[in-house]
Amino acid sequence: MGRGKWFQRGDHNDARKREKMAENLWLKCPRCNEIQFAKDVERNLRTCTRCEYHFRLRALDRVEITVDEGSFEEFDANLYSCNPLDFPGYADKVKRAQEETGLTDAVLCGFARIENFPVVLSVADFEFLGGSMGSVVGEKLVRAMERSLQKRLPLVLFTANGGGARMFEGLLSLMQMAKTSAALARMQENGVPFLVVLTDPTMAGVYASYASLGDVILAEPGALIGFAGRRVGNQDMGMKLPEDFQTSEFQFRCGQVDRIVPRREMRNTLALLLSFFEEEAAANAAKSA
Amino acid sequence: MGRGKWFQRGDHNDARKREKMAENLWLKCPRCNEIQFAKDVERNLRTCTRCEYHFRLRALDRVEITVDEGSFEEFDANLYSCNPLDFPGYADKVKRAQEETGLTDAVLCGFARIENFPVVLSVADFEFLGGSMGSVVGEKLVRAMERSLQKRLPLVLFTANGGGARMFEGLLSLMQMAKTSAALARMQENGVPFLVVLTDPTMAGVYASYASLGDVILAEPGALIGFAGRRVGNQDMGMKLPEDFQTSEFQFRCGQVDRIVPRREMRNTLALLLSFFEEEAAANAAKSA
Amino acid sequence: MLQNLLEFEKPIAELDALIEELKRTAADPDRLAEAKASNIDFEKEIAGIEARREQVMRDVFANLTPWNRVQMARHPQRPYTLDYIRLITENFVELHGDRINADDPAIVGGTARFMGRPVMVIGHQKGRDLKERQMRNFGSARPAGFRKALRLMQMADRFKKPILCFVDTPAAEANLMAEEEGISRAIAWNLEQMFHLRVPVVAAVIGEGGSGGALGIAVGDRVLMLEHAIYSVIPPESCAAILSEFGRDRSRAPEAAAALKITAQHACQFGAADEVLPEPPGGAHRNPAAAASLLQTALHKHLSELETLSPDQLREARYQRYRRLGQWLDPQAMVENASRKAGKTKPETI
Amino acid sequence: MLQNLLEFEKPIAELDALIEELKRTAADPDRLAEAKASNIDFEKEIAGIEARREQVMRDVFANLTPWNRVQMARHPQRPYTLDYIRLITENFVELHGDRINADDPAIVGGTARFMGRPVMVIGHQKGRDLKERQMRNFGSARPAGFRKALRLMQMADRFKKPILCFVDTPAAEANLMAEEEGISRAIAWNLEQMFHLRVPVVAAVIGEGGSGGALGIAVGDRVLMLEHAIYSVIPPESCAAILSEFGRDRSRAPEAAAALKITAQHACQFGAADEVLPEPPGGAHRNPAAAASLLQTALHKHLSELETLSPDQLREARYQRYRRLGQWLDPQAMVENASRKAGKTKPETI
Ligand SMILES: [Zn+2]
Ligand SMILES: [Zn+2]
Repeated sequence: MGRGKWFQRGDHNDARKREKMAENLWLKCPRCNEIQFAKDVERNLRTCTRCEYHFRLRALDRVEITVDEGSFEEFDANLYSCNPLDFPGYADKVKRAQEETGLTDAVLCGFARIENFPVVLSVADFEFLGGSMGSVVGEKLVRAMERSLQKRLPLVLFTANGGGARMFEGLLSLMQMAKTSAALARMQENGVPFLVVLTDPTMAGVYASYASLGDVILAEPGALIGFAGRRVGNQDMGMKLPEDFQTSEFQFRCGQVDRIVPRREMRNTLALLLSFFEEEAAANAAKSA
Repeated sequence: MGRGKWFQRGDHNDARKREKMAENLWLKCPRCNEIQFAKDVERNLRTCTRCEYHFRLRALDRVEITVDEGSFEEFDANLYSCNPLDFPGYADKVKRAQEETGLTDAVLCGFARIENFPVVLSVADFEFLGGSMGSVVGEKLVRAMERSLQKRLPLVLFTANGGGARMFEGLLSLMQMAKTSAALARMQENGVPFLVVLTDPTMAGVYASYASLGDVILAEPGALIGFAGRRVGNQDMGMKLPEDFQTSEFQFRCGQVDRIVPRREMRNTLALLLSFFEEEAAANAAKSA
Repeated sequence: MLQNLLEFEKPIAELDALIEELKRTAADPDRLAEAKASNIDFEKEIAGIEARREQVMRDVFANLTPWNRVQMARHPQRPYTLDYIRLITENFVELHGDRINADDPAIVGGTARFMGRPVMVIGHQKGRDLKERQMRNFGSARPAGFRKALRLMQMADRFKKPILCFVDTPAAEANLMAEEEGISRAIAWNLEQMFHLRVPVVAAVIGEGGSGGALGIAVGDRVLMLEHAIYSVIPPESCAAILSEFGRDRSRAPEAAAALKITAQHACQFGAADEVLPEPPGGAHRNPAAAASLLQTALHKHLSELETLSPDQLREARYQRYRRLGQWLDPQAMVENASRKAGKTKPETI
Repeated sequence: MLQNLLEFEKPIAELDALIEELKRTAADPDRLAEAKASNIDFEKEIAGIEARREQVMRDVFANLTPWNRVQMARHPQRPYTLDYIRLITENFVELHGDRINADDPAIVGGTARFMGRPVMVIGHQKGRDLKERQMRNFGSARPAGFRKALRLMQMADRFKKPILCFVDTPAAEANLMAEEEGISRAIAWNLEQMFHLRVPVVAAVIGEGGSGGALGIAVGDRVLMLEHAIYSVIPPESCAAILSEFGRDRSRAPEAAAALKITAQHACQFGAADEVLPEPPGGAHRNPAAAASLLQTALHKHLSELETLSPDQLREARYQRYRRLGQWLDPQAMVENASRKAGKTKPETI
């Protein structure tokens, strides 16, 4: 899993390597070392056919395995980063990420249905600059939240934001933490549900804002979830850390996660939860739609 | 201090012994062992002249050192316990406590002023059945809370409820925890301040209800404060306990207490806090009164 | 066959064993023929013993002492919260964690459907075997448990879903760690916050209603008690150990249990509970499905009543429900009442 | 004399030393007579050096690099939260504890009077000497600190008192214990809950505005920055250590500081802050009383403005203040805007 190395991977455009691997027929599980057909792994929702290790999912693949077929209608696809700090190298990084992922930025938002429950869906893609949150991600999330609020539809959000706040946009990225929290405060006040699924990895500014604010917080097994990576911050990480430090299981143990849900059960779990949150209005809307 | 022995003392009508001691000219400090004139201790607000050990205070003495002279107007003095469970020995205990303390039950409530701030004041007396909360205490506290709410006056409450809920009244005592919390919920909702001073001892059902619900919680130094006495409950207390277990200092360390305030500073500290909570209305009322 | 029988259940168990033996015999064609030859009518025999069993059961349960009630409430085979949730709700998704620093397995909770409506269910959970019992700390909740419960209640409140609480705990945890994590404040905070809830809350004491640990999730608009559940300010053992009346002797807990008046019937008399739900003959553990069914019916009835009230009405009624608890004498009020004579006579005590 | 001088402060300090020396000499009658005999005019000499000192100071502070700003913000002699509280409020009563399990000395708070009004004051607190620094964890708050801060804010909210926050932290604590106690959730929860507050909140970054640890108590209706305070998404050292642009080398933090645009002026440009408060010449630490005075004036001005708003207006404005933060391109909106021509031109980015 390379715990604690996620940032480096994102930074090095591991995506490129990944794509090369994807062309490959074979895949080696980093946990159990089983070498297996890449196609079999794909068919298994990108989990190891032997040990159920959860490989990362690209945003569109996540959408596909989560929502009712053909129900996803993306919105706000056309927002672009603009390098507000003139940060060295940032423009190039964005351009390369766009080319390599086919995405405009790190998050997709849209309307969708899950087991016929209408929702607003937001899915991040780690391959786009570690799924980190800059102005575009923040704005897209807030627009999604505002649509949730306006239509009183639950927001279902998959994190996968490795780097947390996107440091290339400096303070503007930090402010997205407050901005998204503001929109969530409105949802909370108006009783519109927010379901979070923490996926590998979820760190720092993202985990310390909207990702921790779900009414319900689910997590995929074995995901890296935490506040500060070992090289970020100046804390002394020399102390003895538990085996499972900064994993889904650790966060569950510490009371931060409602359930750890294997990928193959995620859709069903979400549907059960959505049946709790369903409002008469929404239910009727669903029937008449 | 006899930590953990408070209940036994209360149960044994330590009050009688205490009164005998009070007749005595000399007093020995249980902490520093200094033998001193009882009068000197009285003059020192019943704290040791050498080490500032805080002796327990009778309710009326507490009122006297806390409020502006002559400002205390007691209300609801005439409620009496009625042994609703026919609990063996309870009626006698109450009668004896009434004779020995001159009180009708374990708590005094009334209007008062502290440094000219009008308040509702509630003071418990440990000598009355360990200051424990039965129906009368619960009812008197709730009436005090309702008066606070109605007049928008801060409620200042000194605990000294050794035994927590008064077991001789069984479930009715337990229900006083909910009843007082209900009244406090109304005060909270309406922004009427509740200041608690934890005094020796504050335990169990009292600490697990209103005593923990102060907007501000002060504590006298060295008071016994905790959930379960060592002989109450079936927990294993065999483990190594910290030196200061279940003291004011322990509870402060654990984030449960805002400040530890020596007796001689209490009045001033309360006044400073009351100046924060003062409302225009109350301020005007104070001026015109 | 039931395990872990209480002493007073044994006569019943012996008859149960006899009936079973006879039925097994009757099912064997050879033995049946034999019996017929000897003119023995199995059916009649069995019916006779079953009638006797009914009688014994009635006698036993008509004469339970308060201490027997304690034993029943703590019966190791008694259905627990998760049993009831499984039997009377659908779509249960257990939710975990207090969002502070822990998940406490001594309290469980989650979203579910109950008789067609979404509800939040919360309850103490004891363990069935030794390992689970330890894991669940015997149903004694730590601060994290009370915080989780409140988090879930407030979530239900936000989304306007009613709350069902199942109460079954010997007491709140009281060790050093519980104290360090603010057990008193955690309970107190729940008590206060539950009065803010704008949705119906129905609590059912299904086993042990142990003091503040029970009350911490049991501030309900209605509080129901299963027939053999108890509700007490202090465990009878501790009461006996403390009071000179009982020689400060834990083993005199049965006397303390009687003095404390901890039965469901008493809880109703004191106004702490609203209804006693009769259990299946011999107790809930002899027929969990029937117990669940009657609990379901009662919960549905009370919820349905409460659902007709507005949030403000609910909260006002909840306040008044607790406001009037307690019994005392007020001589002055009595005098005033007497002198008013024709006036409305409002008793000071309930 | 000031201790712990920064490199670029040394020329000023040398002139300060010279001035002091000359003044001391001038105060000695013998030396003064001597000087007069040699026709040396001490007053003129001192005035000349003081003028030079002013010039050097102006030059130095006009040319501070971003890294120098970081150094200024972290200056060990800079006034801290409790200094400002002492200097600009009355009746301060520090309140402690998160009512969960700890009191975090890295965040202080309490009730006070500010310019005649009751306020809740809250701030990060660094330590002055080594012992206090350790006790206060260098101003890096743990979860209990954020929880205490929120508890006090919600208390202020309940009693309709405004809130003043002083921000001065390198970052939130990030060790194992912080993680176990839910540091991320603690910060996130504060961010969300601060948007519910119905009272004015003014935050002043007085030193280091370190990332989420700063923001966790800094969701204000107004955010002020002292001239030499900084506000950054990540410590420059960490940024340098992570990015290949800086060779993954912590020692290249000055370059990262420049790239991150962490100064007070930038914070205003980005809309994250509303006003830069010029510090006394040479920085707040050279004249804490003057720094406190200007902070007091600014806080009072902003509070007074906010006090004219209703709770709903406040919350709406607070929402909008954060809602518009961020910069991006929206080609579609640009096209639509262009085609609308005469329509109201509302830029998508601020
Ligand atoms: Zn594997
Ligand atoms: Zn002494």
